[in-house]
Order: sequence, then structure tokens, then C-alpha cells
Amino acid sequence: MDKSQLMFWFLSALAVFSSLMVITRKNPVYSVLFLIITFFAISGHYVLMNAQFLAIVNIIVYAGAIMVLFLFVLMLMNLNKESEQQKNKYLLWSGAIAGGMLMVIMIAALNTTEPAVVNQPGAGDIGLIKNLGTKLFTEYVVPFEISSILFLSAMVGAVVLGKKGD
Amino acid sequence: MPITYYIFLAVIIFCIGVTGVLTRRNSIIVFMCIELMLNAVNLLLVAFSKLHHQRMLVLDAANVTAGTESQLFVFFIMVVAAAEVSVGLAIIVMMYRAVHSVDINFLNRLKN
Amino acid sequence: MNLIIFAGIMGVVMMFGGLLMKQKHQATLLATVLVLLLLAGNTWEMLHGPIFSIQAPHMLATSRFGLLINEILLAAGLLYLLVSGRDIEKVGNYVAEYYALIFFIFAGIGISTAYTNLLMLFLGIEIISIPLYILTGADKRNLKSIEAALKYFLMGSFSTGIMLMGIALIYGGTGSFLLEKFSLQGAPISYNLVAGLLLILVAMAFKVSAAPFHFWTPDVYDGAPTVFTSFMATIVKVAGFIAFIRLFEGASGIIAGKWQWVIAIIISLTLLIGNITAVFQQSVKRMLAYSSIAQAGFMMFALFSMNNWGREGIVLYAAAYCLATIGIFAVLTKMDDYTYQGFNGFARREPMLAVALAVMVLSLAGIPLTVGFFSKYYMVASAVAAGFGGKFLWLLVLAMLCAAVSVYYYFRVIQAMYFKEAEQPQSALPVSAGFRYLVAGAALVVVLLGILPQWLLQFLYF
Amino acid sequence: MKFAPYIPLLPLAGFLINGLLRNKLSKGLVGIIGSGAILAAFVLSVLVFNQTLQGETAVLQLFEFIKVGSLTIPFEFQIDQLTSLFLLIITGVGFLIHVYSTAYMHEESDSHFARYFAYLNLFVFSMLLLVMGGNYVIMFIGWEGVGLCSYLLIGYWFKNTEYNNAAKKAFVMNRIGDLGFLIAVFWIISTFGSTSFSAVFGQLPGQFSTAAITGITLCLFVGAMGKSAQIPLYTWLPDAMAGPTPVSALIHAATMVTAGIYMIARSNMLYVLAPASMHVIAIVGLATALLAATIALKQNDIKKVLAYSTVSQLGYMFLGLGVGAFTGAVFHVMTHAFFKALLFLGAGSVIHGMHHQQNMLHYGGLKKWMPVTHLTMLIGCIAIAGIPPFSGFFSKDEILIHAFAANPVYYVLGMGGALMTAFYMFRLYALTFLGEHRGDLHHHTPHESPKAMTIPLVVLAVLSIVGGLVGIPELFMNNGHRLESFLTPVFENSKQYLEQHAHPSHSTEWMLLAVSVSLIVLVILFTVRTFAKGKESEEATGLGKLLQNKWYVDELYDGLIVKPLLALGTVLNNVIERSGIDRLVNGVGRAVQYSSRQLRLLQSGNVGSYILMMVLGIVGLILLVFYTRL
Amino acid sequence: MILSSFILIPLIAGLLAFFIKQDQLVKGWSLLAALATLAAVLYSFTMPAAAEGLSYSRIWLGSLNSHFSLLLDGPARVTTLLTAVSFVIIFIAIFKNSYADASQYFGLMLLSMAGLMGVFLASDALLFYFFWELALIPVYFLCSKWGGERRVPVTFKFFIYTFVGSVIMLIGIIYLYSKTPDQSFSWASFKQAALTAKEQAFFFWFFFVAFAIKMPVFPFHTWQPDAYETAPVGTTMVLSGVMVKMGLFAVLRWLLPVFPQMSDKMGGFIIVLAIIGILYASLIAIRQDNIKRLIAYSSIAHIGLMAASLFVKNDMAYQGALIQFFNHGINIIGLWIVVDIIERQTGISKMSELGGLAQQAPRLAIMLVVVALANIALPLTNAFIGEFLMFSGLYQQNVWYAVVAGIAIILAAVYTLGMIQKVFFGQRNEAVQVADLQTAQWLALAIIIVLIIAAGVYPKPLLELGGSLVKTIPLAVAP
Repeated sequence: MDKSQLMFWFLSALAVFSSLMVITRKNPVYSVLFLIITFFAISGHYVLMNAQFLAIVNIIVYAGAIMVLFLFVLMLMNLNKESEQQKNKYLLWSGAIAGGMLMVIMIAALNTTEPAVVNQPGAGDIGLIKNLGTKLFTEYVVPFEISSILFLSAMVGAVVLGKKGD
Repeated sequence: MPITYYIFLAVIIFCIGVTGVLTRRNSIIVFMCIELMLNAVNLLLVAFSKLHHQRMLVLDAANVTAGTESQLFVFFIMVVAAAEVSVGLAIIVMMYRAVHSVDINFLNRLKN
Repeated sequence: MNLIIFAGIMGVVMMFGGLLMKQKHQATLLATVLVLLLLAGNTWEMLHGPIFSIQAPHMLATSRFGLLINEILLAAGLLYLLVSGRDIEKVGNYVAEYYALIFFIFAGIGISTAYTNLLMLFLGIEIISIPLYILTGADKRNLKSIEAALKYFLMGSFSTGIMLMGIALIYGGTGSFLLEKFSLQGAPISYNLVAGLLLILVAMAFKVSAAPFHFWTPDVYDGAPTVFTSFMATIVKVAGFIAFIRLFEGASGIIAGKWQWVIAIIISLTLLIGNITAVFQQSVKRMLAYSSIAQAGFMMFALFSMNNWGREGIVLYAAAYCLATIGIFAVLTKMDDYTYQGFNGFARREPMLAVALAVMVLSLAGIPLTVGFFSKYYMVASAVAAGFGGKFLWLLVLAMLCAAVSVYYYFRVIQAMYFKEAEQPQSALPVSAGFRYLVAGAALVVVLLGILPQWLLQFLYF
Repeated sequence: MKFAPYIPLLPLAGFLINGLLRNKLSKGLVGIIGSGAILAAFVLSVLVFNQTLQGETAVLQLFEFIKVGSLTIPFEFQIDQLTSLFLLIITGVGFLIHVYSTAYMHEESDSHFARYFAYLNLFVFSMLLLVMGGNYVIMFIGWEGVGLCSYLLIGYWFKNTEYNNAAKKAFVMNRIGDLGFLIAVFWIISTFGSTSFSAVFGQLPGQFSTAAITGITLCLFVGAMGKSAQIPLYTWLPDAMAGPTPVSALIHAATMVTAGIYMIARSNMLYVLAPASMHVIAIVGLATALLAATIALKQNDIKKVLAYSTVSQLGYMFLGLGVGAFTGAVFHVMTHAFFKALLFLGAGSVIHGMHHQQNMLHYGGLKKWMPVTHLTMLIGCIAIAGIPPFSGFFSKDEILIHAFAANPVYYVLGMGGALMTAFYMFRLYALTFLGEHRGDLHHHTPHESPKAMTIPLVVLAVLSIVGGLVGIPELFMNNGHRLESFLTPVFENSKQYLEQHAHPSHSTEWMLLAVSVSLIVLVILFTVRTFAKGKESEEATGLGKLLQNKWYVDELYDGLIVKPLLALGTVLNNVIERSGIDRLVNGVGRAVQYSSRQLRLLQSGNVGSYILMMVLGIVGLILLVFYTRL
Repeated sequence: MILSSFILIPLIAGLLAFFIKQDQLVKGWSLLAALATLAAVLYSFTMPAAAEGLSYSRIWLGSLNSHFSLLLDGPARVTTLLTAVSFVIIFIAIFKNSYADASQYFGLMLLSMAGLMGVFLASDALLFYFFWELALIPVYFLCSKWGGERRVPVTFKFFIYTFVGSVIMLIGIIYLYSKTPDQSFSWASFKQAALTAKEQAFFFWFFFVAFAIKMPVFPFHTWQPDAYETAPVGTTMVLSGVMVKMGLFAVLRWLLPVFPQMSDKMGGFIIVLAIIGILYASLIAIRQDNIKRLIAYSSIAHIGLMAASLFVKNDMAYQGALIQFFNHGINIIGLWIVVDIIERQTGISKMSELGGLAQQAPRLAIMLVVVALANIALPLTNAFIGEFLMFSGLYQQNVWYAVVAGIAIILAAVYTLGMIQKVFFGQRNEAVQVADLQTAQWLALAIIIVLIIAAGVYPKPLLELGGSLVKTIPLAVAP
């Protein structure tokens, strides 16, 4: 087992563990923190697969901006105490079982006998900013422009919803 | 690493996210679980990107950009996620302002 | 395709217009004019080709079908603004912003009817969804509105997650996001692709509120401000269907013989749940929510049979369903009481509107001489023409029986209007004569198309 | 012959005039129109009779009535000897009864009086159609028409619910018979392809299966049972006495009830080819004759006695038909028409004189107040009892002799019936006219009826005496039986197929005659002696009670048929219809509403459970696509 | 063009009627329209017809290959005549009745007339379906708005029941369409639809159920007594006199020729069902106290006989049924007129509460008696011809059909005479006051009685109108 394989297993274990912690922690703040760890683990995977751009963006946008926003909102609402009491155990268990079932089924469905293509780390440099950028601003310029509409509407939404009183 | 490992990993994280959505009542955490699902997808897309890149290289050595599109897709997912988060959090804040709770089952006037 | 650009621009125009205009109805006026322009632009494109040509072959492609649907949806949008503009003004203070959001949604619709790439589908759906989350929560004083927005947002995001998983798996199977790549029949079928298609099917089923992914619909439609429910339930929903159909136009063969079974099960569940649950409802608004589920069941036939009949049917369905539902919602928003009792004695109160409403309700129920009949007719005919009349006869029978059940709850409106008297005499609705004529005009169109549906369908072929 | 179609049209015109103008015409005018129409018809009938007497017959096709595919049913009249004889009886007796009615019904108000005459004329019209019809369908029109008129006339006093019930009963029982008739017609159509008498009989004997012919004849006989009040469909006739007495005389004694005999005599060609049917007819006729006679023994209502007597006499006629004595049966129809009409009209006169008292126990000694009625009634009684040379003797004798030839048992039983007839008729006579008056003389004094009533009585009495002379048997006089030779063209074709019985020798005949006549005379003497004293109590015991209650047949029918049918109706209505089918239909609706109430619970308002459903849906779909074979 | 006028006259007149605000005017207008239609119908009978009858065709929905095509063949002649005559009589009979919103009432009546005419004429399946529903919708409004007690739920049940039937039929129409050689809805193509035995078996029932509900045949009849009881009387006349013929007519035009083998195979079963229904309804009718329900059940029995006859498929039964279409319509309208007069004046429809009306209203009583006698098919009334031929036809098919169904003749006498007796005869109920006939009603009843007698005495013209079976269903007769 070489280094990269070792890294893969480590990062995978970390990601799974921390995401499990995200959904099991009672205190939302812990959940946020574990989620950030998950993101880091996933970014690690990106790096392993030579997708540096995404690794960076993931950390900056997700772990940095978005998660901080979450944390901020949580703090603002003073929800760090465990305020959640799951009254309906039945729903809790059925939820867990359903999620597990989905997992089993999807894994079973996707467990192909296709010849295993080894995903060699480091091979290819498509994940580099240059390559991605070129493609983004040539072929993908239409969606890129269109996503501005998305942001405009999100902005309008923040105004409409967030502004106090009317 | 075989691609199936990545698939399994992504599916596991995805399903953990789903389970979180199903079991948690704090809307912020539910939302976070959805983000977890998106990240699982992102991971899968990047893995497929590499897979596809290598496959295409075998067929056509000149096609060095094969697989870029899914990484760009991840980029767009992040863009959308950001937009979604701003709107989603605005909704959650709005709800908190109104009822001082973020419990998804707290407001339950609409049913049947 | 120009629709996307124009709608985006007009959304921005509205946003800035909002800063300049002090009076709410000015915003409405502006929005109406802008929709009219959109409609004119789309008509031009349909008749003479695009004004701007966007070269993005891997992203968007116009089709006559998509343009016709755009045309219908824009016309419906115009009608919507004309009859419901006043009510939008009453929702809150950000009238211009609401209109801007509506224009953004139209941009999303433009994408949904023209995409050729899963990325564009994803963006289109999101551009439609995010403004809708906002519009749903627009009535901030109303807890129902907030609840609906939260539910809609959480479930919508969840379905986005599912959809993305599906897209990812499809990519894993085909190595491309292009529709044509996985549409090719006979391509090696990978399990990733099949699973991905299923997940994306689920996400789309969610958007068009097909069972068992419909649960958001009644709550959100009920909770959202009624004017926006009207918009969501009609124009947006039809756009969702078009996206759905485009997605699977060539893909149905991939799941081979099982595709029909998957859709048939979804259709039957949708029809049963939508129709049967609607029977119990006491609120007309909520009934319409369930009815929209039920109608979705019928529209799914286009996916079931995947042939030209289905496409023609969906065109008619778009027209029938939008006209009727917008009309009913327009009247409903003027009422104080959304229950059936609220309509008691309506025929005395508003004879002309009552006739128009009756026609619309008949259309929804699929009674001949209304376009609603032909829309249902084409749906069933598509299944038969596709050769599923024998094996899936049970589905056709079920659909028709459900149509009969739907008569039950639709006709309760007619019964209330015509055969029951209000407890205390009520004055006429506070609406203008223009409103009455508009609704009546819409009803007239419903009847005219019910006699000559070809008038609309010919645009698919000329 | 050309004018034959006018015979039924005249009464029809009378019906229309009296019916439509019933509020405008005076009673006198109504009577004149009503009776005049019948008189005119009678005159025409006599002309027709004259022509047939010379052997002239005709089939007159008026217009095409029904034409479907290969089947054509014209509206046609067949005039032959049998028809013309019946025409005479119907119009002749009918006319007398019309005249009689003008007086009898004089108490009615103008419009009801006109209604009465309209009905009577309509009846005569229907009866004429029946006997003139040239095919079974036209005959059936008359057949049902007379049933209708009978219904209308029995329920003439429509305020009385009991009368209405009697009318309804008559109609329904007739309908049962009519169904048999109809089926026979269908059978004839499918067998012969035509309903015209000439076409049907012309094809006989042909290659037709005996089973078919027997079936047809039996079905026709079912029709005759209803119309001519034979077992088991006889119970309506006594109840039909609810109608005005002249109606009873005309319809329920002289004419309508003999339609069955006419029809069978008309169809003689069919019947002779179905010996089994003949036997059935003979047995049913005989049984009816005896049963009705026994019941008549203990009846106290004067009209009821006559009614049962009529049933009994009709039984004789069927006996005659059954043993092949077609002429005898027709002969008896004729004589019976005379004396039974006479008896009914006489009874009507008595009832009229007694102010609508019908119970004989309240009569007695009427002969001093009502001499004409008394005398004519006596003649009628003698005629029916069968004392020579009164008419009843000849006709009944002819039937009985034929019965003897067929089977001596028939004769013995028939003779027993004849003795009973003598008994109950003279019981009636004695209780009514002899002895002391048992009624309340202070309130009403019996009185003789007006001329319009007595003259028809006298005419009928004369006919009852001399009517038999047209059929004097060979025993007394060679070629005396004018009637038989007159009717020969009608019956001659069938004669060869008739079961041949050795005709009894003259000496046997003489002996039988002597025995029967002397027995009858004995019975009469005994009866008159007994009942002249008015020895009859209201309450009877033992067998008498059984007889008084008509063997409880009505009750039996009520319990066996009517009540179960009504109960079945109730069960169907309440159980099958309401709780069964309709409940099922409504149940579908209710099931939808119920499932609506249950299904809405899925919509719990809880995002978690919504998403749970979605996840389950995804799981289900994946399972469906990946792990099932479809 | 003359054929279109059958539909267009009432349609246009009906639409215009909504705008006539004066009650008397709208009544006169409707009567005029009905008379004009009758004139058109009668005129069409004088026109020389091709072997199959008059026809008219114009393209309607090109892409569906559906035509606005009409065909006036034998059965259609009878039914259109019935429709025209019935509406004339109905409009006369209800001329004096007052209705709230008379313009709407009469407008809807005319619309339903247009629908009925369309059903009887359409020789294109889609067009047929359109008219099938068009006839129903106005009736729904008529019954729900102007009906009696519990009108809304009862009418609703009726509506949904028939609607279920018709949507099932719609599936059949669509399916058959896909199997026609030229992808067309025309009657001619439908007759050539290539169906396997299994498909025939399925879709035969799809069509039959729709027709059976409309007729209605046991056990699909339970909507009918309620509907007749609650519907406003003018509409009840339409329902019972004309509308039930839709189902019967449709069997003749759309079921027998299109599914010849199946209708041969299933004919026996349907006949038995119909005969069960005849006896069943008759027995129930005997136990009814409500005069309207009695007539309703009596109608079920009569319709059952006609339904059975249609499946016998011999000339006698066919012509008997056809002539009975007309006769039954006329007769039952007559009955309803009388019932209406009584109910309007006394408010009573229970026979046990009535009685002795003949003393107060002798003319009415006579009219009722005549109509009632026609109802029990007394000879020389119109119904006799029809029933005679039908029973005769049934007999040719199977002796027992005629014998068992014949029991209904007896039962019909029982309940009809019972009705006459309870309502008109017996002791007069002093509390109940009925005036004798008014002119309009008198006129309507007089027309009916003239028709009853005329058709009973000289049925030939009416019989000839229907033509022979061979012309209508040639395929069915061919081996």
C-alpha cells in the first residue's frame, strides 16, 4: 500500500466518521465543526485526484464562507445549546433505517463488475486552474453568465426575505 | 484506487447526509446535511472526472481536456449551493424571527 | 432561447425600476408591458427565428416544441399578470422585486425548454426554484407562508441533492453531460447510468409533484400567497414537465422494458393520491393543490408513452391547465373565504364570473367541449398509440376512473356556485369589469380550443 | 259482405260520440246513440248472417297492420258461419242489454251514464273485433280489448275500492291468460310464418310436429282459461260481479267469457291435431264445471250464484270442445247467452226492485210484486236446468252425449254437475220468488221494473225457450240440427282428424235422456220444496262452510302467489335494491371518501416524514428496476 | 346540411335563449325552436336517401382524422323524430309552469336537445362522444338547479355514474381508433377495426357498460329512480323519454356493428341480464308508493325489454325495439305530464296520500288511463306493436326469453292499474285539491294520445321509418 492509498483510506475514514458525527451531535455547533472537518477531508481527496482548483475552492467557499455563515447564524440565534428533543423515536429509527437501506441498495446497484479502472493520483492536470478557466470562459460561458441570474435572484431573495418589517 | 471505492465512499457520505435530513429536526442541521449530500456528489464527480479523463486518454491521446466538464460542474454546484445557502438561511432567519425556533416541526399548520 | 436573455434583462430592469417607482401599480404596469415584450419576442422567434443567436450547441438548442410551450407559458403569464397583478401588489412591499423574480423564473423556463446539457438543466431548475422559495415566503407576516417557504426550501434542496447524485452517476456512466450522449439508444448500458437516470427521474418527479414525491405540494401551495401559488401551480409546473420530457425524450429505452412500469407506477400513485385526497378537502385552494397533483398524473402520460401524441397532449395540457387554473386562482384570490362555502351563491353574486369559472372547472375535469377534454384525450391516446393499450389497459382505466373521481371535487365548486345559496347576501366581488371580461375571455378560449384544438397544435408543425 | 267492416265501426262511433261528448249529451240521447249503434250493427249482422247462411264467406283485408321482414300481419276480417253466428249473439243480446241498461242505470249522473254507454259500446266493438278478426293478432286485439272493457266496467263505480280491486283482479288474471295466448301467437308465427287463420289452417295437417301443435294449442288454451274463467284462472269472474248487473249479463255471461270457446272452435283444425290438448281441455272443463257448481250450491248473493253457474256452464262448453263436440259447444254458447243473459237481467231486475239488495236471504216471495221478472226468471231456470224442450236441454244434452261417447265417466260427472245446476238454480228461484218475504218491507217495497227492462227479459225468455230448436238432435228429428249443418263449413275439415268415438246407439241415448231428465226434475222438486220455506241460514258449517268460502281458493292463491310475490317485491326493493346494489354503488363513493380521509393522514405536515416517503420511493424504484423481472 | 340543422337549430336557439329575459318569450322561443327542428326532421324524411340513409360529412379535426359527419339511417330517423316530437310536447306541457331563471332553464333544455340530436346523428366516434357528454351536462345543471329535494347529491350521483361509463367508453373509442385501418373515427372505419378476440372481449364491455348505465339496464340502474324523482319534471321527461334511448341507440349504432362476434357471443348473457332486470324492476315497481319511483321502475322494465331485443338481432325484435323507442318516449312523457299536474297542485307524490282524483279531474283521469294503458301495451295503443314484435323476436331466439320476460306484461298490469286505482279511484281525499287540465297540458296530452292511438292502429309509417335490420347492421347478420 503506497502513500496515496494510505491517504485515501485515512481521508475516507475521516470523512465518514466526521459526517457521522455531523448527524449525531446534539449540539449544532459541533455539527458545524465536524462538517468543516468533512469538507477538509473531501478537499484532501480532491488534492489526491489532482484537482487542486476545486480543493482550494472547496475550502474557501464551503469550509470558509458557507460554514462560517452557518456558524454565524447559529451563534446569532444562540442555538448552541442542545434545543432539539426528538419526540418521535419511531420517526428517528425509521429515518435511520431508510437512510441505511438507501445506502445498501445504492451500493448494491452500483457494484458493477466493470473492470476496475484505477484512479491514479496525480495523473493528468485537468484539475488545474488554467485548464478549467479556459474551458469555463469558452465553452461554459453561457452557464457561467446564466448563473449570474441565480445570484441576482438570491440577492433579491435576501432583500425580500431578510429585510425586517414591512 | 478502483473507481468503485470512490463511488462507495460518495454513496456512504451521501446516505449519511440523507439520514441526517431524515432524523434531525433542527432546520439548520438539516440544511447542513443537504450540503453534505452535495459534497458527496462533488467528490463523486471529481472521481468520475479522473476516470473519464483516463479512459479518454486511452482512446484519444490528444484529448487532454476530457473530464474537465465534471470539475466545472462541481464548480457550478458550489455556485448554486452558495446562492441556495443565502436564500435558505434567510428563510431560516425569517422563521426564527417569527417563532423563535428553528425546529422544522415547530411550524405545522399546513397538513392533511 | 432569446427568452433567457430578455427575461434576465427584464428582471434586472424590474429590479432597478423598483427603485424608481413609488407606486405599486406602476410596477405591475411595467411588468405587464415587459411580459408583452417577451411574448412578442418569443412570437418573433417562433415565426422568424431568433433575434440574437447564441452559439452554444452543447448547452441550449431551440426547438419548435419548446418555443410553442414558451409561447403558451408567456401568454399564460400575461394573463396571470393581467388578472392577478393587483393581488401581487397586496402581498408585500417589494412588488418590483416580486416581478423581477418572476422574470428570472421565466429565464429559468427558457432554459428548461431548451437545454441540451444536464448542467443547463440543473441551472434552469435552480433558477426556477430559488425565486420560488422566496416568493413562497413573500408574505412574511403570515406564519403559513414562512412554514411553506421553509418546507419548500428544505425539500427542494434535498431533491436538488438527489438530482445532482443522479447527474453524477449519469456522468459516470456516459462520461458526458450531454443529453444526446445518453439518449443514444443501443449504447452500452451501465448501471451507473440507470441508477442516475432513476435518481434524476425522482428529482424531476419531485418538481412536477408526482407521487410519492409530491408531499411538498399541498403544503406549499396552501401556504404560499395565493397569487404565487397560481403561478407555481401552472406556469412553473408545466415548465417542469417540459424539462422532464426533454430529459427523457430518448432515454426511456435505456431502462428498457421497465421504463413504462416505473412511470406507470408513478402515474397510478399520483392519480390515486391526488384525486382521492382532493375529495376530502374543504378549502378550494388546497383542493386545487391536490388537483394539480392529479393533473400531473395525467401529464405524466406524455412521459409514459414518449411519442408525438404525448407531446401534442402536453401542449394542450399546458394551455388547458394554465388557463383554467390561473382563472380559478384569480377569482379565488378575490374571495374572503377559500372554502367551498365561500362560493355559495356565487352565481347570483357574479353571474359572468360564475359561468367562466364553471367552464374552467369543467375543463379541469376533462369534460368535452373544453380544451381539458382534449388534453386528457391526447394523453390517453398517446398511450394507446404507443401500443400500450393492451398491456397497460389497467392504467388507462385507472386514469379514467380517477378522472371521474376528479369530477366529484371539481363539481363541488359548481354546486356551491349555482345550487347553493349564501347564508347572507353578498355584494359583488371588488373587481373591475376588465377583470371579469378577461376571465370570461380565458373561459372562451378554453371552449374554443375545446372545439378546435388544432388551432393551437398547428404551431407545432408549420 | 262489403259492409261487414262497418259492424264494429258502429259501436266504435257510438263509443267516441258518447265518450267525447259525455258532458254535453242528455241521458236519453246517450241511450239512443248507444243502443242505436248496436241495433244498426245487429241489422248489419243479420244481413251478414243471411249471406253466410247461403254459404258465402269472405276474408276482408283492410290495411297492412304490421309488416316486418317476411312477416305480414294485415288488419283483416274473416266472415264465415261461426263469425256470423257470434255476430248475431253479440249484437242481438248486446242490443237487448243496452236497452235494459237505459233503465237500469238511470240513477247515474249524466256524464257517468254516458261513460257507461261508451264503455259498453267499446266492449261491443272489441268483442266484434275478436270474432271478426281474420288472424290471431286481430283476434288478440279484441281479446285484450274486451279484457280492458271488462276492467273498466267492473270498476265502473270507481269510488269503491273493493270494486276496483275486483276490476284489477279480472284484468290481471286475464293478462295471465293473454300471455299464454301471446306465446301461442309467437309460436304460430315461428311455426307457420303467418297468423292468418286461412294461412295457418291451410298448411295443416302438414309436416308439423305434434309437440309444436300441442304446445300451441295448450298455450292458446291458457288464454282461453283466463278469458273464459277456467281452473285455475276462474276466480276473477265471481268477483267481477262488482260491475253493474247488465254488464255482468253482457260481458260476464253472454259474450266475453265465451271468447275462449270461440277461439278454440275457430282453431279446431289445430286442436284436432293435438289430442293431448283436447284431453286437457275436456278434463279442465269438467273439473271447472263441477267445482263451480259445488261452490254455487252455497252462495247467498244472487249474482254470485249466477256467476259460479256461468263458470260451471263454461266448463261444460270446454268439455264439449274437449270431446270434439265443437258444434255442441257453440250451440251451448248460444243458448247460454240467451238464458244466462236472461237470468242476469232478471237478477238485475230483482236487485233493482230490491234497491240494490243482493243477498237472497233477504228476498222471498217476490213473485207477487214482480210477475214479469218472476216468470221470465223461471223460464231461465228451467232452460239452464235442462228440461226439454227449453233451449238448455238441447245444447247440454249434445255435449253430454258426446262426452259419453268419449268416456262414460265424463258423462256421469257431467250429469252430476247438471243436477247441481238444477239444485242451485232452483234454490235461487225459490229463495227469491217463493215463500215469505224476509226483507224489511217498511223501508222499501219491492217493485216491478220499468218496461225498458222487462221487454228485454221477455225477448230473452222467448229465445231461451225456442233457441234450442235450431239444434234438435237427430234422435228427435232427422236434419233437425240446423245449426250443425250451418256450421259444417267451419268444422268439416277437422272432422276427419277427430278421435273417432262410437256414437251411442239411439236406445242408449233415449235411456240416458230419460234418466237425466227425471233426475233433474226430482232435484228441482226437492229444491223448490226445501227452499220455498226460506230454510237457509247465513252461517254454514262443515262442508257447507267450505263451499260458502269457495273452497278457499282465493285464500290459497293469495297465500301461494300474491303474498309471496309482494314479499319478493319488498325484499327486492328493500334488500337487494337499497341495501344491495345501491349500497354497493354508494359504497364506491363512500370508499373513496373514506380513503380520502385516510390518505390525507399521509400529509402529516412533517418534513421528516415527507422526505422519508421520498427516500422509500427511491428505494422502491431502485428495487423495481434492478431487482425485479417485469 | 339539413342534418346539421337538427343540431344547430336547438343549439343556436338554446344559446340565444340565455339572453331572453322575458319568461313567456323564452318559452315561446323554445317551442318555436323545437317546432322548427321537428319541421326539419319531417322534411328530411321526404328527402330521397341513399341505401344507408342521409349523410353529411365535413372535416373537423384534421390531425385526428375526425369528421363532423352525420348519418340519418333507420334508427336515427326514429330517434330524431322522437327527440323533436318529445321536445315539442314537453315545451307545450311545461308552458304554464313557472321557473326561476326561465331563460336558463329553457336554454339548457335546448342545449340538451342539441346534444341528443347529435348523439343520434353522429357517425364519427369522437363526435359521438362529444354529443354524448353535451347532452348530459345541461341535464346536470337542470336537475341540480331546478330539481326537488336532495337534488344536488342525487344528480351528482347520476352524473358521476354516467360519467364513469362514458370515460370507460372513451378508452374504447381511442383504442378502436388505433386499430382502424385508416386511423379514423368514422363509423365505417370502426366497423372494420381489426381486433383480436381478446380485444373484442374487453372493449365490447367498455362500450356496453357506458350504454348500460345510460339505458339503464339492471344492475346499473340505481341512479335512475332517484334522478327521476328529484329532477324537474320537464327534465325528467327528457331523461326518461329521450335520453335513455341514447344508450339503446348507441348499442344499435356503435356496439352491434363494431363488435359483431362479441355481441353474438355475449348477446345471450345480456338478454338474460336484461330479462332479470325486467322482472326485478317490475316487482319493485309493485311495491312503490311514490308515483314517480313507480314510473321510474316501470321504465327500467320497459328499457330492459328493448335492450334484450336489440341483442336478439332478428328483424322483428329490431323493429319492435325501434318503434318502441318512439312509443316508450311518448308514453312516459304523458305519464310525467299527469304526475306533474298532480304534484304541482297538491305537492304530493305518494300514492297512498292521494285518491279519488277522478272525481275532481275526470279529464285528467281519462288521459292518464289512456296513457297508462299504452304503458301496459294494450292492443291498439302504440306500445302493443312494439312489445308484440319484441316478444315475438325474443321468442324466435329462445322460447324461454319470451315466456319469462312475458311475466312482466302481467306485472305491468298489476302496478300500472294499481297506480291508476290509488291515484284516481277510490274515496276522494278531501284535503287534496286538483283542478282539471289547463289548456297547455291538455294540448300536450291530446297530442300524446293521438300519437298513441295513431301509432297503435296504423304503425306502418313508423315501422317503415326504422328500416330493416339488415340495412343497419349488415355485418351482424352475415354469417
